[in-house]
Amino acid sequence: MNLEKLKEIVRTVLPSVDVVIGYKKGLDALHPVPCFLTSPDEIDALVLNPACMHNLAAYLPSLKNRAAVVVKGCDSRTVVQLAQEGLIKRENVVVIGVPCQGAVSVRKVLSAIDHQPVIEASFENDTVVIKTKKGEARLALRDVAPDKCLACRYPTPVVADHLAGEEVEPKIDEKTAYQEIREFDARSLEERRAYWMAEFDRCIRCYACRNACPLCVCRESCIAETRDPHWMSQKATQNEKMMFHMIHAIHLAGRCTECGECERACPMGIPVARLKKKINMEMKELFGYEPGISMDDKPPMYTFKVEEEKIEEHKIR
Amino acid sequence: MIEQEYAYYSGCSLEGTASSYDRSIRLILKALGVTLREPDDWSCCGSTPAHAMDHLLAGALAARNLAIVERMETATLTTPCPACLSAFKKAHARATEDRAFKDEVNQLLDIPYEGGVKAKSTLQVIYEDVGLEAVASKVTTVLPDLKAACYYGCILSRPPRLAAFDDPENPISMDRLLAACGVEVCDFAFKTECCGAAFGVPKKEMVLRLTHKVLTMVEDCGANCVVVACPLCQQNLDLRQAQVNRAMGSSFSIPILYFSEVLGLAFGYTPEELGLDKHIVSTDALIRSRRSKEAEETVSTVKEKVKKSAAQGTAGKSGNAPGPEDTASATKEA
Amino acid sequence: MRVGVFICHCGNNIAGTVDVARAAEETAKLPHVVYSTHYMYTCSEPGQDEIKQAIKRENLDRVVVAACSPRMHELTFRRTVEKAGLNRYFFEMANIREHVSWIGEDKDLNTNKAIEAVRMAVEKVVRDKPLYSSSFKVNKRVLVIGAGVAGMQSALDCAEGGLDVVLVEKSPAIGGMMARLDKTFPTIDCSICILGPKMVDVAQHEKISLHAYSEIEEIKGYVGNYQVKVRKKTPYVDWAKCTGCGECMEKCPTKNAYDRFNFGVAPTRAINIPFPQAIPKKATIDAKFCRQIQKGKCGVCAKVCPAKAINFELQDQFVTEEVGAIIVASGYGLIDQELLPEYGGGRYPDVITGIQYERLLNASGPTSGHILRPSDKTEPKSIVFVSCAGSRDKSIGIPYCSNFCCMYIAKQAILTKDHIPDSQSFVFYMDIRAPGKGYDEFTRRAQEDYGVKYIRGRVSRIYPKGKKMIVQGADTLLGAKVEVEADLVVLATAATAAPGAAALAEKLHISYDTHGFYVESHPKLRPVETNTAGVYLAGAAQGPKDIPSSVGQGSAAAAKVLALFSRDMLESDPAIARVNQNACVGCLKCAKTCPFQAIKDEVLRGGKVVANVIETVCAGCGVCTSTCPCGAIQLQHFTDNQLLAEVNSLCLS
Amino acid sequence: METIHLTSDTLNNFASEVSEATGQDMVRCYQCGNCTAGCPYTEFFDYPVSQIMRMIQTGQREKALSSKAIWLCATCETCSTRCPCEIDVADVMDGLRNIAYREKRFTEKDIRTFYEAFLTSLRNHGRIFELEIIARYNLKSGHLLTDADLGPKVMKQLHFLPKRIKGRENVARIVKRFMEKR
Amino acid sequence: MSVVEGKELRIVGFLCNWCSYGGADTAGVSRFKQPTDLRIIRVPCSGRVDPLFVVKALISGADGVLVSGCHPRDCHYSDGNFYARRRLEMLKRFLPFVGIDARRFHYTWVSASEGQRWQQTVTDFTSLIHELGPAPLLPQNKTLPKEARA
Repeated sequence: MNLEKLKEIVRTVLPSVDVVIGYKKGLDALHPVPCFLTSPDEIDALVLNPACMHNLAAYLPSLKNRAAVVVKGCDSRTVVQLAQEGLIKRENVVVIGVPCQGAVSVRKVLSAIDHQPVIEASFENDTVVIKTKKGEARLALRDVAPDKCLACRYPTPVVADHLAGEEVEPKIDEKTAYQEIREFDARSLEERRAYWMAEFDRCIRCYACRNACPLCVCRESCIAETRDPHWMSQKATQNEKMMFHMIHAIHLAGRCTECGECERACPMGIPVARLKKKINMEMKELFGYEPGISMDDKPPMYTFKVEEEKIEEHKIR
Repeated sequence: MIEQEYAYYSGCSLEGTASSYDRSIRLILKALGVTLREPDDWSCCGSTPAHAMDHLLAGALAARNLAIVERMETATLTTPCPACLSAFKKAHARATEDRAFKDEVNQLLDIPYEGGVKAKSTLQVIYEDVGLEAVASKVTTVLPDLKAACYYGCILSRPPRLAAFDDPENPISMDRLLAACGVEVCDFAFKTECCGAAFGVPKKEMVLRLTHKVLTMVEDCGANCVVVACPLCQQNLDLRQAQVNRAMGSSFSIPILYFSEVLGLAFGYTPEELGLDKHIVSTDALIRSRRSKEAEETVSTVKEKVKKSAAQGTAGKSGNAPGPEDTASATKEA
Repeated sequence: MRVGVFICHCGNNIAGTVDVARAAEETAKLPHVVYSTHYMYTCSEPGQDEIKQAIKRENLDRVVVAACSPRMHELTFRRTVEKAGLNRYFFEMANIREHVSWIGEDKDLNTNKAIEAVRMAVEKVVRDKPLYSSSFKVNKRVLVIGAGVAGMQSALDCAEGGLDVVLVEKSPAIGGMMARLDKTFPTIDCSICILGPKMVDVAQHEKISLHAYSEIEEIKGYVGNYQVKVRKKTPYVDWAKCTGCGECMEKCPTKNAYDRFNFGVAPTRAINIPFPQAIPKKATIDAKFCRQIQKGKCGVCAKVCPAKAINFELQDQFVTEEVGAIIVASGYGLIDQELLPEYGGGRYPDVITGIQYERLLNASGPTSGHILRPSDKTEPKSIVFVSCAGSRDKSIGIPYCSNFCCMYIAKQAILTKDHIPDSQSFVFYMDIRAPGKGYDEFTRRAQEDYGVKYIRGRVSRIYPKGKKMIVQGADTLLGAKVEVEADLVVLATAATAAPGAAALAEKLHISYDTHGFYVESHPKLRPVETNTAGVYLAGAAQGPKDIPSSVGQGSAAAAKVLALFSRDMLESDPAIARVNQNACVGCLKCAKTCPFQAIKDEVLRGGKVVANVIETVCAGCGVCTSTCPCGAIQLQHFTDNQLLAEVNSLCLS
Repeated sequence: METIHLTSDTLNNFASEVSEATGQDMVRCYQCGNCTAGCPYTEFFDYPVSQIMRMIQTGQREKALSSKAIWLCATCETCSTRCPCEIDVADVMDGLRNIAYREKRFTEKDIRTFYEAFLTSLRNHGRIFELEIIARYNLKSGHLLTDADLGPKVMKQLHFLPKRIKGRENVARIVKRFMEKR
Repeated sequence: MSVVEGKELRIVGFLCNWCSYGGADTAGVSRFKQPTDLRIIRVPCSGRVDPLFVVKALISGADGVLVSGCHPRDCHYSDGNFYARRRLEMLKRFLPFVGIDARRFHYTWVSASEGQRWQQTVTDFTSLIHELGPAPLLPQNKTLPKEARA
């Protein structure tokens, strides 16, 4: 991540677009917020640091005109996926990629400093420095990185018209990327069931996960809320909570780019991203498909092969 | 592809009447670069009498050997004897398809059989794993006088479900192997007709009639020898040929060779090395005019020559018709 | 809402194992249900009247009939409710016969199951929307695939009925199998003599356009409006110029080409006209055997052709035909002798198939009607016919009976005696199947008047001995093994689906059974229809058939098409996908997955992009509905809400 | 000839007993006679194979188990190979023989004697020893001269001393355990 | 009234109209006896079966769900079952992740002529579901957790 390089790039692209989507300072250095800049004198407000978590690509589908967007490796997959599904036009988007060493999870930081109010936060190459009344805490990025970063295989954006920084080599391979899923699969059916029942039970149906999801394009038409079709009631029962999460997961089958926004947005800290990751693992296994990697892929649920190499007829026993 | 090593189960007959089968097999496989490892302390497979008496007993007797082989870490078991082969295949199939049967069998055994042994006839190994080219490349000698009827016997390729080798009605593996050695092969209709060997002792009258039928067909198809892959067939057709003649008033004098012996001759081994002297109906006349093929001569040209000599027809035939002394010797012994 | 429920006894078919009275009683208590009754035969006229009256009397606005399968009577009852003034889609059927009374033995469980079936139907029916079918124009041209006797019959009947017919035949000449036969049972009249005139009619009828030596490449569209792409295979001869003089055939130096028409009884030339009466009488080059095409040197035919018709550069050509209906008469095939190794598997020249023997008997065949055995061209004196050569043989995957073998064997045996008076024929059979008119008498004549020896038993093995073929069989009536020394053996090889039958079915979207024969819409009541509207079946493509039944089906299929075309407009099925433009987010995943490209994007005023369904093209599969994430596109009559209601009625209660 | 009374018992019991023993489905047989036609032994049988199959279908237990045919069948597999109904007929014959064995119905004494001689040799040495078998057979069967005419050269072939294997007790144990089981 | 207590379990089937529903009819016409548990929902094509219907049924208390369509290549709508195959396979692999026994959901292909195959399918699947027993119920109408109310 290189802020100066970024500003430089933004300066050059700004004239050719209606808006540039980037990050600016929020209430503190730990909470940068998205900003939409349209004139050069806003450029200096730009920030870029491991706390820049938002997936800015999420704004693209709702934008009519030409925009430039700042994306980390994970976010860049969203751009590709959206374009793949025709939800945005690639040519309408200028992609400014920022290679990423891994972000910070505010939740992890706060628990590390047991929820002291943050006075000041700064970033040195691989540590976060937090000032609180109690004094200064130095946290290794690795320890406060969100789970998705620990399993990140695309630290460098997969598409970028401009790159703000040096390419970053992925630290892990495909196998380890899905390690946690495999481990979870290894548990007994009862354990898995108990786990999710407990998690879903905490769901308050606030839909934050859905709203944060850059690929949930239904917005007000989401079948979790419509009456026609009437898939579920608004009751906060276990049934309906589970049903909602199944809908979200299955609608993202072969589409989720694992940006982790759903999980970050969840006020109850439910690991909802795992559901999608499991399906992604199967998609890779079944169709060798990974969402948001190549512009000319076809999402596997919207196509087929007459002979499916990996799908065998199931026996009842 | 060729598997370097096999567990080799010769079977009881190859220690007795069929010793030349055993000898020739070992020689040619050595020449073809295949290692045979004899399972330690193998026992009789049980053969017909066992399964006639009881499937469980048959299963156990065969499985004892399979269990031994299983512990040899050689993927495949090969045996020259179709009777042993089918005993093994039957036992293996039953044990793998029917859990209860497997348990019952293992209750009879000292070392249990887990069900991991693949069995192939040695003919199949040579035909499929080693291959025709490899065989052809080893040929050093031409056998212009042979007009072979390939006799596969009843259970080498049947029932197809179990044997899973060659064609159940018109097998061709031996025909092809011999052709690869430049030997002329006749179209023989009784390739898989049963000769009754299993009843050689208790039901002589029956067996002699069946054997006579087979030998008659051999002459009808213009062959001057029978090439077999089964010790019981050989025993029956060779040892009992004189008995057949006596019982049916015929005067056959048809040498009965093992395919491995023919390959051995083509590879340049002497009749003595191969144990041809053990045959009852003499093979001398057949192989008298065999000659080593000149270095530059390729197998294909050999085939052409053979064809030509065939075209000359009767001349060639009368040339190697059994001389009177052969018949005499055969009958004298009888 | 006021739902009426009508539970049918179907005589004892339902009432036997379902307590219909209790069912009526229980279902009366269901929400929305204001009237519930049971009736002996609801589909009968009085049964339907009962429904109509009840609709008036109880002023019902929805109707549920619990009876047989909707595949059987849905249409019947839709008409009924329509006559009573309701929208025909305000009706649902609960299948309590095929899916309940006929498969379950426990009356309590059946009754409960029936009640739940009704409950589901009620939940669905109250969510039914009124649907109105729009009508569309019919293209009154018909495509007939296959110009065998069945296909020709269809083509002629349709043409006589005033329709334009497109007739597509795979091989260079029309006539199919029947053109190869010598005589026909049980009348022994000459096959080509009765077929020839039909062939000429087909060729000359101004309403029939024939594509010989052509195959179906692709089929698009729907009933009333099909677009069919036809591949005209290149004969390497310009048929416009070819006069069929046969000069080329005379001079062609390749004398060992395989003769498809004669099933290889004798070789033919690389360029040939299949048979004297061939229609069209044009020459075709078999590229596999042509020296010019294979080795690039020869071209004799081109030199000798007086019409200069030979053109080695000629490529396949494609034409697209627009038709409103399709009759499939693609015929049958025969198994290869290779499947019968115990009979020599084709290695013995004097073991031949029934159809090959027809060619030996046939005056225009390679032996000009003299029975000469292939090996040495001598007249056989002892001939053995083997029936069920591959038929009724599970071990090679053909468990069925080939239908016509018993009869043609009897015929061939009789003809053999006529050709060679001092010959003796034997027939090995398992059962003599002669159910047709005059058929059994015919097989008796073979035995009584022509001395054909019938032996009840299967043949196990055939092998050569000297000049003879030894047929090793059994006489099970005798309980003995029998052997016959034959000069010639004729195998009644099993009939199979025509080669490529499955591929064609997939182009037509019609079903085929495990053996590749096409599946009719109802085995008894809709024998020539398929489940695809506008596609009909004729002849042996549906299953082995003899000539009379094939011709019968040919006419039947034609009648169906004529009936279909008797109207200028067809009613479209309104149960198709409909888009809720407010909910649609314009991702167009539906358009990507629609098997019929029936969905296009539409830009609304204000620039919003939404999906738009082309009514006539939509076939109503509903893939779009299960694809759409926001449920904005709904398959009418099978909407999410309707299926959810059914699920809920089963699971939530 | 006696009248056979067909009852569901006679019709089913024996068939299911044989199915039990062999895993073959008797109902499949439609009596085409292919097995009889192909069998090299039909000429020596008292009943052709297809009729044995019919006996099973119609519950003629006595007749089937006391037939010579089940003993004369050499399991050459011709019938099994060609059966259009995919019945392993040879296995059925084997099954009948097994039942007959258990019930000590030996219609073909000599064959039984030969089998026993074979098994004895097997039990004694772990492998078989052709000459011994012939010797034993001749003694037991009383056909003292069987194969005496084979001549010296053959006799030489029929091989000197039996090869006794180390594990022969262990083979004997198999046979012993089996005898206890049955 | 719902499942006959103790005797039946709740099995929901989604059958395509052209093949499997016809196959079930064929089985009926041939009087092939079957267990009575199965309730059949008729859909035009297996491609119409949104995986979420299966989920909905399983969450709402179905003990087993069976989806059956035309054999691949034999779809009345040419491609419907190809989509179904992918989506249902995805679902079958996903279900156990959230603790639902994948054996409770089976999808297969049965043509209109395969009455016997249909009987076999229903019989086997029903007996399997009876072996697995009633599906574990979800805790109903849970009150919201504290922190949510706060």
